[in-house]
Amino acid sequence: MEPNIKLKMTLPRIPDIELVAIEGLDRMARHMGIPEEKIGEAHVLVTEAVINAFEHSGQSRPVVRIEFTMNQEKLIIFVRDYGKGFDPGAVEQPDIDKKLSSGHKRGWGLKLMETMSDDLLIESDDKGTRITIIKNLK
Amino acid sequence: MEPNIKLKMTLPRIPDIELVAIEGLDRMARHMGIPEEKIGEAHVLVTEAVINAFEHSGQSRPVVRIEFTMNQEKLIIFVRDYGKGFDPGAVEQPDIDKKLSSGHKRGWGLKLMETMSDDLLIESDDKGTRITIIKNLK
Amino acid sequence: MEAEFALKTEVRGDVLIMATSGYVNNDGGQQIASVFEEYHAKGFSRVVMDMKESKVVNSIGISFLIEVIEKLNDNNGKLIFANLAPSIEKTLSIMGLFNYAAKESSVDKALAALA
Amino acid sequence: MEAEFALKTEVRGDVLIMATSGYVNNDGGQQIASVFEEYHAKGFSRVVMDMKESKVVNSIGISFLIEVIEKLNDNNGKLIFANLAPSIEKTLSIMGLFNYAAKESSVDKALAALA
Ligand SMILES: Nc1ncnc2c1ncn2[C@@H]1O[C@H](COP(=O)(O)OP(=O)(O)O)[C@@H](O)[C@H]1O
Ligand SMILES: Nc1ncnc2c1ncn2[C@@H]1O[C@H](COP(=O)(O)OP(=O)(O)O)[C@@H](O)[C@H]1O
Repeated sequence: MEPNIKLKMTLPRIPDIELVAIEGLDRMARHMGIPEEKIGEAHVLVTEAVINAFEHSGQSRPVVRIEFTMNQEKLIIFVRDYGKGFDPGAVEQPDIDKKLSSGHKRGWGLKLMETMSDDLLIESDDKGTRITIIKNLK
Repeated sequence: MEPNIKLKMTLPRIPDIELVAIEGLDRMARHMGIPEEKIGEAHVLVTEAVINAFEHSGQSRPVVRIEFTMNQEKLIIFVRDYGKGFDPGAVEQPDIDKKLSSGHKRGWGLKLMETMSDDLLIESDDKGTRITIIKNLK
Repeated sequence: MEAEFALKTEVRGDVLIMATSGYVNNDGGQQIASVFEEYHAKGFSRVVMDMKESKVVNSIGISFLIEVIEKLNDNNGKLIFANLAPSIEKTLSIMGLFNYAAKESSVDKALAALA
Repeated sequence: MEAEFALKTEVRGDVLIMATSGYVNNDGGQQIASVFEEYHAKGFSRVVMDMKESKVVNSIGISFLIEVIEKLNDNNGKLIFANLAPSIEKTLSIMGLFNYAAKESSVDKALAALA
């Protein structure tokens, strides 16, 4: 069996930098022959995790680390910021009916990550947040 | 003045992975408003350095580290492998007249890097090779 | 690699067709909302969102579509998505947008559904 | 992002036009050399390399063009590059390829130069 392949990046905060992580993921996935449908879902996981890490972390000169570990069966995405952290349990579940009449339309990232992943672990404290996402590829 | 921005990657050995580094460089350069012509030349520097690091390093499970540091004036590209190293002084200068009648058409990477960069430093020993490339962007 | 966001608009009868290309990010979502607003103010209330040339979206960009749906709901309007990539369709579905908007596999089918 | 390498060929009179798209890497260079070889064996000795759709090359890919030039030299053939991106032009220039091959800003101009 092909062993794990691994790609690590430390990203600067510039517009659309999450697309660089996606490009790396795409090359790995194509090399491993992963179905397009799984790759598309992994895009969502990466995009939402990286955007959150930059946007909510409250670092003055933010960097975000991302690591992909992939084999034929599984993709593990690890995203880390060095920001202020948060309590995932305290985040309200978004609901389209309420959003329609609310001024706050956002708040979908965590829900998308939870639904599209096979496992999601959030570790967060005042030193920052680490998100580990498992996505089955079969 | 806009401070330095920095992007780091640790790349796995898969086909065309150098294009992921180029994608990162492109996003940084576009954000900083770097002229297309300079970006194109930086592509060559990245491509040749990454290919060499994978191809000649002789590692059984090779990884290559690359770091970009960019401001309005300058790009610094740092590429590191953990391979067997080489003696840059012992590398023969390629010459098109000789290549035409030779069976060995390759051997252009270092010359391209030297010519397109503003400064190039190679440190190499039996623990691997580090190449530091400076490219002026003005 | 996904391209920069761009938006093209076309009017067919009383239907507004907005066709995205590239990454639907925050800016992209804002553009969609403000172009829609312009036409909505002129009375358009039937909209086709053609996303054929977009392969990547983010939830911030898509949240602007909730604004579009809200305004259409206020005057019996209708939004139909067309040409959705599977992962975008899944994103919109998780967000519950198909409770308030339809989807079709092509712009022609979307136009037929509105006719 | 640069696309995968692809090669299209076209024959105009006794001129072979090869048009690349995407990243000219090792595989790409090999494809160019072997398609050229096929036509060369049939007697083609005038070649236009249209590189309009390639923005990135590497030195391994390009080194296969030295092979093409060598074979053309052997029977008074001629190679003209067309539509080179500035950084590719610089790469070929550093390698000294323009001592043995010409360049033009379009395929039409290259064909005119061969006529
Ligand atoms: N990396 C993070 N650091 C700090 N807070 C976070 C992080 N990720 C998410 N959060 C918190 O969780 C909330 C919900 O995030 P999410 O569901 O992605 O929606 P949105 O980003 O649109 O608010 C955010 O508003 C933020 O308060
Ligand atoms: N990172 C490296 N590790 C070990 N050897 C290297 C490295 N980079 C270059 N070399 C040596 O220098 C030679 C010349 O490299 P280069 O000019 O790029 O041409 P090519 O890669 O086509 O041989 C290589 O053949 C190799 O022996």
